[in-house]
Amino acid sequence: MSSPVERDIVSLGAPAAHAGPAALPSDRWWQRLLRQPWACAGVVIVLVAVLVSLAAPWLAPYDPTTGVGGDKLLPIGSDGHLLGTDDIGRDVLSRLIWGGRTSLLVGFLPVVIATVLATVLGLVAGYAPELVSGILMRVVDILFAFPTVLFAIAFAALYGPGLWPVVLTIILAAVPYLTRVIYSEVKAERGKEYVEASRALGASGAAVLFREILPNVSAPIIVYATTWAGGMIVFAASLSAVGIGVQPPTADWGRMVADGAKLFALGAPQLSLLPGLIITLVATALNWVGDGLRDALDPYHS
Amino acid sequence: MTTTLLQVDELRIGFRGRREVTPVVEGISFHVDRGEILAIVGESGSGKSVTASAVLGLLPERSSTVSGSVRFAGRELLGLSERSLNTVRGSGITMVFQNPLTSLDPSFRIRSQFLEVIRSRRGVGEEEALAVASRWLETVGLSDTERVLGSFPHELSGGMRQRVVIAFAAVNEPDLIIADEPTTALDSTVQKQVLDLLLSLRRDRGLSVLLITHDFGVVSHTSDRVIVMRAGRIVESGRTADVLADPRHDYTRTLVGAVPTLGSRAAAAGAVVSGSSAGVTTAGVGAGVSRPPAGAATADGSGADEDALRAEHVVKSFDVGSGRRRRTFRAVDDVSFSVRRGEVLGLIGESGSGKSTLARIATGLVPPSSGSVTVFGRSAEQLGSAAERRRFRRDVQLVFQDASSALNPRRRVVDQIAIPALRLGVATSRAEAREQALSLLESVHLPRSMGQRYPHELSGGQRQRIGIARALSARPRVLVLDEPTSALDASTQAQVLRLLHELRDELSLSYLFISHNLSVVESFCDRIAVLDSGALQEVFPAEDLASGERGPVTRGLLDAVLR
Amino acid sequence: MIRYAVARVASAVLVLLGVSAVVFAVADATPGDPLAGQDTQNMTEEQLAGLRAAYGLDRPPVERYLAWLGQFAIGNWGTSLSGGRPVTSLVLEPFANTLVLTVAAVLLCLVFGTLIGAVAGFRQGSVADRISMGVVQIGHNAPTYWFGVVLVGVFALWLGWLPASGMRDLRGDGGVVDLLRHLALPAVAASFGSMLILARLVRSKIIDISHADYIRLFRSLGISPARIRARHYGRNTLPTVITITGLQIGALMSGVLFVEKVFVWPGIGTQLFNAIAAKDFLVIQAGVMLVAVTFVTVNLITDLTLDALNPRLRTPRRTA
Amino acid sequence: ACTASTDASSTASVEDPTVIVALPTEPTVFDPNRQYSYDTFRIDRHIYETLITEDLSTPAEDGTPELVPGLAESWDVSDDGRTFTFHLREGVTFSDGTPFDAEALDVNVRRFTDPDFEYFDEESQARMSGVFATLESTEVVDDHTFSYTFTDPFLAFPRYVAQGNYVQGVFSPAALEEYGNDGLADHPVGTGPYTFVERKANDHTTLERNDDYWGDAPVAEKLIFRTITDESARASALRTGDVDIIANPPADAIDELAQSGYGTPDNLGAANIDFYAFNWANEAVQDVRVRQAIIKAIDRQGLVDTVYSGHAAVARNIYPLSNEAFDEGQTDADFDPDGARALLEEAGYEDGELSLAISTYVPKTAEYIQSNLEDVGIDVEVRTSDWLTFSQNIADPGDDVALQPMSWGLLTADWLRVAYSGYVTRIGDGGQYIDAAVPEAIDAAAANADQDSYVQSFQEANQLAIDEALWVPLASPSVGWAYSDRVTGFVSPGQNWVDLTTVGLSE
Ligand SMILES: Nc1ncnc2c1ncn2[C@@H]1O[C@H](COP(=O)(O)OP(=O)(O)OP(=O)(O)O)[C@@H](O)[C@H]1O
Ligand SMILES: Nc1ncnc2c1ncn2[C@@H]1O[C@H](COP(=O)(O)OP(=O)(O)OP(=O)(O)O)[C@@H](O)[C@H]1O
Ligand SMILES: [Mg+2]
Ligand SMILES: [Mg+2]
Repeated sequence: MSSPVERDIVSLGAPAAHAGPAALPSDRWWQRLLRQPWACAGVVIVLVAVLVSLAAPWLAPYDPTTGVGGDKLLPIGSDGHLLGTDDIGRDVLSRLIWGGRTSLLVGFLPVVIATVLATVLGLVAGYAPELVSGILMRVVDILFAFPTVLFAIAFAALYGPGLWPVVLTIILAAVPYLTRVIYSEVKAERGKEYVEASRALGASGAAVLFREILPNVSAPIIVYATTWAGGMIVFAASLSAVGIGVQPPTADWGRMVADGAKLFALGAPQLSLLPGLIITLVATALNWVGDGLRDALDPYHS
Repeated sequence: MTTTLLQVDELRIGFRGRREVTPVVEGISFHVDRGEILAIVGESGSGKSVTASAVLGLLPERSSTVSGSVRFAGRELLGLSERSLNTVRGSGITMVFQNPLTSLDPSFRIRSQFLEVIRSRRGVGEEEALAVASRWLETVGLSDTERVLGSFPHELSGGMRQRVVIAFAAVNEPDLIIADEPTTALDSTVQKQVLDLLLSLRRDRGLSVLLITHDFGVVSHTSDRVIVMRAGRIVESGRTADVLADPRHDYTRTLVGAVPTLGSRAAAAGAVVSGSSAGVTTAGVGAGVSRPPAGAATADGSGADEDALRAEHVVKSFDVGSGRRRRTFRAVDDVSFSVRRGEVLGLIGESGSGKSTLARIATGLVPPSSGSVTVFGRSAEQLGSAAERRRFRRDVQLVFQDASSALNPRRRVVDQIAIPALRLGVATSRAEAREQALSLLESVHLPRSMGQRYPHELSGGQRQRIGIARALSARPRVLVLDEPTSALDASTQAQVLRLLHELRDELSLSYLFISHNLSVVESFCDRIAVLDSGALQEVFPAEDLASGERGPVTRGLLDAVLR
Repeated sequence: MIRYAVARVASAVLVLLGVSAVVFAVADATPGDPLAGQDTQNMTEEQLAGLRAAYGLDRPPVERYLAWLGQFAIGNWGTSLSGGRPVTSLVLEPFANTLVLTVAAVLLCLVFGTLIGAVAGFRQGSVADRISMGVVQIGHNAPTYWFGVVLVGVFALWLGWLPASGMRDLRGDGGVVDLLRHLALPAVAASFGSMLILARLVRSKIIDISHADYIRLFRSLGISPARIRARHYGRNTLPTVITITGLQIGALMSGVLFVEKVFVWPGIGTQLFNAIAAKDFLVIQAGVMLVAVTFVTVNLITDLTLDALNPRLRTPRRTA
Repeated sequence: ACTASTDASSTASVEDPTVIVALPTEPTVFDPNRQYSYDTFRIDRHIYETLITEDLSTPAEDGTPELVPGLAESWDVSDDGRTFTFHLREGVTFSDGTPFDAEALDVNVRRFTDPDFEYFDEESQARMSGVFATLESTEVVDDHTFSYTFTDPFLAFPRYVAQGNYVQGVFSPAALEEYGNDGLADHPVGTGPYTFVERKANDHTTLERNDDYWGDAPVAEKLIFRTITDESARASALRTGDVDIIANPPADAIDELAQSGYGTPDNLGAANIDFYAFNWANEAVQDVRVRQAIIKAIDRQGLVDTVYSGHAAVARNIYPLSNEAFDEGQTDADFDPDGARALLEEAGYEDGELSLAISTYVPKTAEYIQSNLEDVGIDVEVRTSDWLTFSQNIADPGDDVALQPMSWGLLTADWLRVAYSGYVTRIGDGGQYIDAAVPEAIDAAAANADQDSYVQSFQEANQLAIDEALWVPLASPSVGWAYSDRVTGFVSPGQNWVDLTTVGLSE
């Protein structure tokens, strides 16, 4: 009979050969994302929207900002105006094509910036000692209690109405929300043992937060942020409807809906329906991407 | 009338990868008769837990494939709907999962969870259910039932949680209990108590048990038959006595041969230590560090400055309960000890005696309520600069008892190991860190391909070894190991222990080694400390463990060891 | 816990002070004259100066702020700049009306958001999941104003089931049923904005929980799926639900402006908006303070509840 | 479209009905000396009465509403046009029982004129100065005779007295005493056909019939005025029967409403005119050729058809249709893009060289005009803001802004003077860039004490204003109303407000 040690040597090679799913080349998150049909559809829709917006000068058949008085309110399918014209005779198709530029910018940019800011704030506040986190969260509370519209009006008054006040407003409006979501997730997470383990392994506060906890709270962040983005296209439209946002005659989906809503029951529902549907579609697509991303980053999701 | 209760035929289990299904169980068949206890032993990662889960339809639906047949009391379980399965689960079959530490809902007190379990199968009032619960907790050796019932899971020690789960499984008197390593976190006394409980249930109620274990003591004490699994297949099966006495298959022989036995310290230690290190690479760990002066390891009288780890009058108390039931509980009570450079100090004691708490304090993760801990003269609480802190972290490492919880669920295995190494400055580049991590995986007997997995895709023993590899990657000078091999089969355990031994010899590492397995403690440690209800009972050289003059606690533990 | 609660309440007062100072500063910093919007074109400079003095607008901002603070604290909220009505009569009732709408919307959001999120989480990809999520997606992503117009078009104009606007039937005596009928559409419109957020986060949480070992344990013990959902999923998603609900009360309060506009709900949003644009400081301050008190209270309750719900925070943390 | 009156005879009418009216803006304050905004006056003219009033029972088509006695049974004007003596109606009491007489009127006047008066109110003084700035003295001649004397001839005064803002509705001195200067707004007490019941901010105001009213008893028991700012919400409220009458129905919806049987009387002659005022600080428009070019470039007919959906009359001078000085023959330049281009060239602007901005709160009109102007080579940027922000900046919108939309008007010929000082003098001090003859002519007309040539002298001044292209009149819109077919007795006069005392409901 041989000694245990020798037999161990024999057995050493064996498990390696067997040990289950072998040398899986690690697939990246975006590969996992694209493997999900809904997320894929979402990516495609968002991409198309972005590309069409970028290519607007070449794609749009008419100038989106000028119309001809005589041709107003043409129905869908009119000669020369595939999707008809609006109440001052501008080509709806052209306006839709151009309209994504501001809408997408306003939907994405501030949310991205706010997400980054809020993630840092929320992580720090959730993990820092009580005093620091208390102060941080109270500052967030102040932002919170502050009416968004007041920001909007103040920015518009200071910098003139336009896109930037809206972007700033959305950032300031979104930060407290996202921060609180992340904050409470972090608080729930920080007591877990892997966090303790990472500290044992020498992780500094920042490393614990960003390398260990962040990936584990990424799901709500992604979900929350992608949900916001869609809503913000709409919010920006609401702001511009009261004169703070995008300036006419710039085409903007949100504004088209707001302006068209008045004609909704008066025989021209398409004027608000078309841009409304597009906003909904893009926002929904974004939500799909969000859900997909969430799942792609979820190690349990195969 | 057939006496077969559970009949498993040609069971195949695979996990879906991106393109292909990877088989982990490749057509196994076995059966459990009424009133029979069948033990499954086998290599870590051989598919034991997965098989158990498959029987009750508890494998993740999306990522796994199951085929073959599982018949319980004549009824096919595979393919049953969740609702039909529910009539079997709980009253027909219950299960004790391998990882008891995360099995309880963290949001509810034990009382509430227990009542739920009891009342799901019996129409009893709260009062009565509570009485039943208390009785069962006592039966599994949890005498402070009031405190246990009023605790949240995280307030209980590993062994306490494991016993709670066992009580859950048994309380509704099922026909079959599938127990996956049910006693890994238990000291020998309690282990025996629990196993005897199973035996008595079998005797009185005709209970059948499918017992998955690594512990041959448990196997021989409890089971009627045993099957041995390796690499997804059954390599041997038969009556327990036959298999143990005369193992046929090579693997079984290896396994049985690797079991350390109590009272043979010199022999066992010798066998392990003298083995060649062929096939085991320590490259990722020991490179570039010179050997310490020979003999330092076991010398008893070295000076105090040679103390690697030193605890003085350490006390830790917790506030437990709520409202009027609130009280202070001393988990660690004025403990002082030291571990010398190159020494292995074993720490034993009953479940819940404060070992894990002490381990956390020793590694500076938790500040003691009073008293102090120093590592090479430095106290964890007085670390000034970041560099100093990193140095301290490098010096002392902890292998967590709850291997699963201590792994970041969103990080691949290789990075679990590589990133801390990089952070602590052990490796200088990402590639180097990864390479070291992969070779460490090999050192703990895991294939390099494991590196690509996420923690939840591993077996219990695999996770435990990741924890060890991770702690080693820091190249610590002091290593606190909290039940590091409880989920490992004997041969893998021997492998890991030998690795630790070699490292100690090469690098003069010091270990604080916590374990319930007295034979391992005896063979691996230089000295042994015994903890009882938070207080240190005695410290003695390992050779003296089996000698007559041990205190009552130690003797109790010794007496209960299953041979 | 008690000490923590007391400290939090104290800090809430500081937050309110902070809010009032920031609001005052921002309102003051924005260019424009409170009197410009009041058809004062025909007045001479002296007349305007007289009007300004009458409102105390000629004093330096800090002085005005402190004077306001002192008066506000003792319950004297002053007289509106745009025409001399007492501020209380301008803000208290609208605020109460907004609260009514907000509470209704939050309840809707809470019930349906959680339900839909749960369906989506438990039955990922099922027809019920896709349809309910789809509806909420549309409700959320459709511009509030447009959505409101459509709701009115369908339920008030076309079907004639519900009133199109206002808070009560001015001809009737306005019982609870009347209020509910008027609440229905605006509450639905308002709740959609937040429902999606709640639904999606609940979905995400439920998927997370479904991987947990304790779910597997209770399944293995034969606890019925319904019970596991109600109890274990329920309890463990609760923190998420509470966080989001707390947040969305805030979102709803500041977001109802547009809903108030379409449904002609006599709430604080409209009032604040007008006051802000008119630079009617006292109304802005009073309105914002009321809203801020609500937010701060909600946040406080949310935080305390979350802490109470987190077992690891109930006893001193291990990682003290 | 006038179906209501015919129906009234055939169907039984509701006894003591409650009539609900939706207005587009929230009333300011029911304090006759502090209020501004005509929506406020639309409500509280039923509470407070004026000495002279307008005959609102004639529809807009019949032209400028006549002045008729109100709280004064008659009035005399001195030959120098400076003193106005009112013979007050006897036996009138305020709804709180206080008698109305010259003393009561004196309290009203002293509140905004006499700094020594106990209830003198600075704010009232400032606001009322719009009309009373040149008031020299007043006199209680006897119990029921009261006179005002102005420093200069002021023949417009009687018309002003009948109108909304800056003009006294008469309140009860007892109420002032009881509630103070600030309290009056929430406790309005007058002599009118209705009394105040309650006001809910941003929601509604309720008035109740004054049973002791001296005149004909009003039909409706209660009048409720709701604020519905959103125009489509206003239309919906009418459709669902939430309200009976709405003011300013959305132009897009008028035809549709008319088809469904709602009364939608146009009142193109109401006191309003929509026009663009120049910002005289903008260099380009200081040149009369540029101003004329802009007028020529704008297709006003197209604008009325498109933006107003036809519910407006093209405006060719600053006087609204119902103004006493309105003369159809006075027109500014015709639509003539080529002419416009030529003028621009003459002024030194090649195609595309001129760029300017429009600051506005009504983007649609601005967008329309933007495209008109771009057609003649003017590069236009439109800046939209909300009304209040917009109005803050009217006086100084920034030098690049050349045009701002205005919407206002009065029925008195004096409107020209008001417009001149409000839109030429105050916005960038435009007087320096135009022929001095214009202001001279306006001042002369205002100082004209001769009743017979008074209006004509303003028309002459107006012609000079047209030649100088002082503004861009766009449209005389219908400040319309829409009401359900149950409403009886509703008349839409050539004025921005209506008399609701005759309005009732049929079953
Ligand atoms: N979710 C999963 N995805 C992929 N592979 C898995 C998954 N779960 C388990 N495995 C693999 O299946 C094999 C069998 O695992 P199982 O847990 O049954 O091992 P075991 O015999 O219980 O081992 P141990 O004694 O270490 O607990 C292991 O190689 C493991 O890595
Ligand atoms: N956070 C806590 N709050 C309250 N009590 C705690 C807490 N952590 C540990 N305890 C208690 O302290 C005692 C010691 O726990 P510890 O985990 O150190 O035991 P152990 O010796 O490691 O047991 P085992 O062998 O079962 O792992 C137990 O009774 C446990 O219930
Ligand atoms: Mg296992
Ligand atoms: Mg332990």
